Amino acid sequence: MAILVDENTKLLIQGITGKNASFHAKLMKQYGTKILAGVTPGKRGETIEDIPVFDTVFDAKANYPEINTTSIWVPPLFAKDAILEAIDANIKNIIVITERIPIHDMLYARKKAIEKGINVVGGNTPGIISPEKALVGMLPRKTFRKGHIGTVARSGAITYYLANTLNLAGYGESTSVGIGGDPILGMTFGDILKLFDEDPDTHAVIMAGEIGGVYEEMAKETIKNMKKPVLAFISGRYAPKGKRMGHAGAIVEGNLGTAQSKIDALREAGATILETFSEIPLRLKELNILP
Amino acid sequence: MAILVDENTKLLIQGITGKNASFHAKLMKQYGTKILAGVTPGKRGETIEDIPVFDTVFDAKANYPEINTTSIWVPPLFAKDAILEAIDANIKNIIVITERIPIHDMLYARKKAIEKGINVVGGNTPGIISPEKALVGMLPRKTFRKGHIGTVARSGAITYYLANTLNLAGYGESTSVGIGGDPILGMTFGDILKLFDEDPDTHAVIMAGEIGGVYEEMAKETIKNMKKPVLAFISGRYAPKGKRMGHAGAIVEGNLGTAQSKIDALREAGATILETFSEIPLRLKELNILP
Amino acid sequence: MRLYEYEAKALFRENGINIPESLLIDKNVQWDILKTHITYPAVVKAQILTGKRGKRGLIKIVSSKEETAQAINTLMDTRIDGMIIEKVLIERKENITEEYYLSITIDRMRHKPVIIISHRGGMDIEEVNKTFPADIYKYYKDVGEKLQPYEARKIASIVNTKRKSLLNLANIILTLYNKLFLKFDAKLVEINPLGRIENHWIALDGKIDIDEDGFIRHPELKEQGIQLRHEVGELNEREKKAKASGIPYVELDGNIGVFPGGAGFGIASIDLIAHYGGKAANFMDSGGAPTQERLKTMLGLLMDNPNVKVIFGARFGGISRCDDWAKAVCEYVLTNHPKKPMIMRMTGNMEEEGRKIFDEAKKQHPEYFKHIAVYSADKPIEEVIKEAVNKAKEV
Amino acid sequence: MRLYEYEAKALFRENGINIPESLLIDKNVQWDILKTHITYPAVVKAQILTGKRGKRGLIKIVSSKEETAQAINTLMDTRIDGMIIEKVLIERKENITEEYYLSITIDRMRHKPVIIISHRGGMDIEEVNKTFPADIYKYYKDVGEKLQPYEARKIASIVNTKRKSLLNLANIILTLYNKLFLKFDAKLVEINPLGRIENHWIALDGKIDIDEDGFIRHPELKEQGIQLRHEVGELNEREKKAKASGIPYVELDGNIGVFPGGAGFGIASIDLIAHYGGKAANFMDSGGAPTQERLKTMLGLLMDNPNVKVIFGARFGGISRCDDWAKAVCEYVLTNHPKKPMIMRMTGNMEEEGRKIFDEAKKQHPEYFKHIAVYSADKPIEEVIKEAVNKAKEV
Repeated sequence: MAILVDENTKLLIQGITGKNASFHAKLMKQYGTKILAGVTPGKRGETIEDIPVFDTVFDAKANYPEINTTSIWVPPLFAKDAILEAIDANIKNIIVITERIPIHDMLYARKKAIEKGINVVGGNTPGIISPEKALVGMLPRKTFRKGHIGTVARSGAITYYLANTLNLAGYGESTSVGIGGDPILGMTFGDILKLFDEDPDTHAVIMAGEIGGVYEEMAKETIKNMKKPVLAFISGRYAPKGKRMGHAGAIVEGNLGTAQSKIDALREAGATILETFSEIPLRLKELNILP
Repeated sequence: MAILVDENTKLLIQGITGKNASFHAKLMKQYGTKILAGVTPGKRGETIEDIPVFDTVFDAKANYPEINTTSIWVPPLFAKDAILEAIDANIKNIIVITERIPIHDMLYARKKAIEKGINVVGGNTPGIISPEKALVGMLPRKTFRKGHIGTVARSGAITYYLANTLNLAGYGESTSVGIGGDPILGMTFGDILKLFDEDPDTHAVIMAGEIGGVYEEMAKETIKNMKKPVLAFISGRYAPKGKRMGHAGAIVEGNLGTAQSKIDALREAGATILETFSEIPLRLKELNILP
Repeated sequence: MRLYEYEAKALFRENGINIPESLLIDKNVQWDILKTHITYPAVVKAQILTGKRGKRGLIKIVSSKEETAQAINTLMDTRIDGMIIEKVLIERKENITEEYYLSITIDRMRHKPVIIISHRGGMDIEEVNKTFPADIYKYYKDVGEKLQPYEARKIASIVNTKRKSLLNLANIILTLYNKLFLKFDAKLVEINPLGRIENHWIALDGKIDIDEDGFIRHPELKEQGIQLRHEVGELNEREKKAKASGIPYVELDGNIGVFPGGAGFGIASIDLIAHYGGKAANFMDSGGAPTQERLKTMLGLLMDNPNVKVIFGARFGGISRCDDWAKAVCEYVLTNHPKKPMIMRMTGNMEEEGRKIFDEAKKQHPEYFKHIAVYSADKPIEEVIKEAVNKAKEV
Repeated sequence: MRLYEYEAKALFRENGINIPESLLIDKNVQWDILKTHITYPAVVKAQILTGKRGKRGLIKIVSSKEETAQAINTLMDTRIDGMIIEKVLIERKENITEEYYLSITIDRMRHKPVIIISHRGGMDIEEVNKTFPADIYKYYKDVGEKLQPYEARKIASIVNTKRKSLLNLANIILTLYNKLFLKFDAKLVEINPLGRIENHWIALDGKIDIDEDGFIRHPELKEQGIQLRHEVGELNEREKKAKASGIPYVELDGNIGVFPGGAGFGIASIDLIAHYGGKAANFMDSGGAPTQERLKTMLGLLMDNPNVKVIFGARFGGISRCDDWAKAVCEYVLTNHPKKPMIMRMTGNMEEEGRKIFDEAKKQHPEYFKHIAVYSADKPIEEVIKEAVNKAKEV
């Protein structure tokens, strides 16, 4: 088992004719991800890496009804529309690579997704990998190795360093999820942690957050109720101070958003707080999680 | 029993400070309708016929939580907002006296009402009366007499003539409902007929429609499934011909909307077709419905 | 209220939808303009709110200044369905590859907007609907939401197999829905034919029907010279007077003047008069709670109509009160001393007060009320109608 | 991106919200204008993107031309939080009956817009939130829907007990939500204080924060002279250069130059350097898939910074490929022959190709690569950081 993507993933690529999308389509395919179709409006009939291109998600789905996952690579001002199209076509997992999607757009898209019970990951996610099963996105495939640690991080590079650190110590990943770096995300830490908690192949979860936003703090209740141990790495303790959203932000969010508020919340929830990558194997062993 | 309004009706009047609303507030009160409050934004603290006036429906409901019905008398371009306010305050029956509400506005308001399971009657309804129980709207109270015939009509005056005709022959009404004369309505014939079919005090129903629109034809399936007899009066057989909604109208609605299409549909559903008011008592007797 | 083709097309152009190069001509045309401004062949189209202009010879193809002038002369000032052609539109004739049909209207059964599209556009779309129903695609849209670009692409891709023009067609659908249909309270927006020229699309005709009840909130339409209008054919003097007063009034070919309450009973009373062997002279609607001025104008229209022999009147007081009605009728009678018999009935809200007003006026001037009967609730409405029908046969 | 007070107020005025009579002054002011155009007493307000201007003496009340000139002289060109005051706003001082607080922002936990209102407006609203939390009312609104007028009236009526100004206040709330917050991709719209003068309301201050990622779709803002801006304090030469190239770059007080991949690891590496006893000299973000030009500019910034003794670099190739990165670094080295030690690590997508590029360049010019180490996945990242920290101590 794994979460979100696995050997049963049948992938669509929205925006497939773009430079990054077509390059990573090739890498994903090489990894073994089953890519059935791509979409770029007006490019029906073309192929990219032998993948057929359609005008609309509906066309693609009509031709490949087994599509159950899509990845979105369109420019930021078109991302909302692409997500809505995938939701309307009832694709259960939507992985949004596009970065810098306007906040109001993403709020609307995530609302529609939740109404229909659809998983949206991102925007600005490097993707998701379940090693030896499927890779969706642009994570460096060689970095990840099959195993029993679930990881979830906001930053792409940190997702890679976590895997790299785990692998050097003999561990591997059940699934590594980049939840994305945009200010408003589809699934948040709590949503992913719940999936890991239910996944029999995952024995422990490492989450990596950073200053800004409230998604780390929001995971508190989920972690309290989890059966599996959670290790948390929060970066930004020494970062230059960010700006706040005026008085309104303070009224709505209080003092959330700092590295300390995140560390406090996660520690209180029972997570093991990490200060470095290199201590991860030690902490896992303390928790009796072996490779 | 009765439908929609009865002795348990606790009424709010939206737009109470208007000329017609305040005049009919007095008449309704004289009839015995329990009017708890009125709303006109900016007029909080005033009274009309000893009825307290509030700024918002929420204020009124906070002070009189037992309000279960509202009537709307505001100008047409404010009607949508007034209906939405009543829906948001969860008032179960909304009777819209206002006429000439823009079509797009009414489509939106009725959708929101249906989503929340709220009854909207009108726009452009003369109101609803359950004789000796309650009157909401501006129907002439003396015209109606308690009895066992339910009536539902698009035109105000025809509602009155139906009652007048019934009463002269010794019959009376369980409830008389004006569904309204606007092109888009909240509840349609079918909705009201269902309520009458479930009302033990109603022995037969008279519906009065007219050329234009499709609400008479839409009642066909309901009538087929009813336990109680339905008599139907359709006017407009000799009326000047109306215009159609272009080709699009023909594609969507086919030949619906004429007096003949309505008469055919209702006859096929099993309704007794009336040509005059004066034959009503004869037809009722043929159906074994006695006063 | 329907817009003229040239008005609809101006809205299209403003919103980025292609229309043919054109010239709008009215009576004050400088003929010189025809020489300099027109590319031939061209199409001369009567601007009139009626359908099937092609079949009725109201659209003419011309290829010279002389033919254009002749076409304009033939069309201008012609009466069609009681309307007069006051303007013609001259357009460059486009070389169309294909003709599509595209419209947005409201499905009153589903209570939803519907976008209708077909690659079989042109004059006979209703025929296509019967013979090739599968070639007409309908997309239903939830109320209160803008059309999303992906929906427009979906609709466009279903009918359009020429992939390069997909995005252009989708943009037209999006514009029509969000910037015209939703924005302007439209009941109908239609382009038929929507022409394709290679990868471009062009609106060769345009129909827009605005909800009269929403018109007032669109000052931008008024700024473009589009006035609130009620669709009517050619009007006689009385109909014009009624229109000026905002009274729905249509003359029919009978002799019983109908002075009813609302529109609903107005329509029913025409049927009932027919049922009892008579013929109504008009349809009329007082509207809810009419002013006394309005009621007097309504009565005056019937008195002025020489075909009217008898007046049948009915007031069932609801929102419109009997006392107001009685006051208006009495004042009219006392001022104008009408000779035509008036068979009427009055009951409902404020009936007693109304009755008193009649009694008072009659007591003062019984001579003016000799031909006037005002029955009450105890006389069934159909008895009153029968009496009017019989009286009309006598006169 | 925050707007200046005068920019926010111009948007208010355009949308029918009252603001005080005012005059915007910049360095080129003609002093004569102060005599003719100002009603005294007046308020002179520094236009600068920082809070608590009142407490910091950046708002001055004046009652004569002389005082005004003096206030302008004091404020203009002053440096605050690293920013320079380049404009001041002179406003008529209004006689306010009451001060309210009104704002709209996004609740990132509920993922919904929230309207916040209080009758206790003024400078200390955060204090009010702590001491009188019941006096701050929050109205959550569903995403994707316009605020309906009744909702605005509900919000207004909850805080406002003076009934005559209810509709005016509701209109301001409606305008703020539908015509500013929703329309312009705002993250924050705030009026504090919102003054009441009898039955009228007036915006005495205005804060608008636009989502940078949505800014491009609002050409109307650009037409008003509002430029895309990133909030930064006073910049040194290198920071200015970074800003001009669109590179997020902030200098810190350490000596280890950080040349990272994305922002996330950039932040983490500052922490890790601190953890191992070093101090980072900067924060920097390459962005996803940076161009080689951008990478070379980034390296140049660190080389130019005299505080930087050692460079710590890391590339974990994802969307950003190792080969592109290697090419950029090698070209920079071959062109500029940098002397500072570079302790780096490269792994991920296209690592082999990247490795070849380094090997090739080093083979050709080993002399330029003497101080440069490029480790791979087999050396943990923290070992690389430790090495950089130790190297910095040596230098």
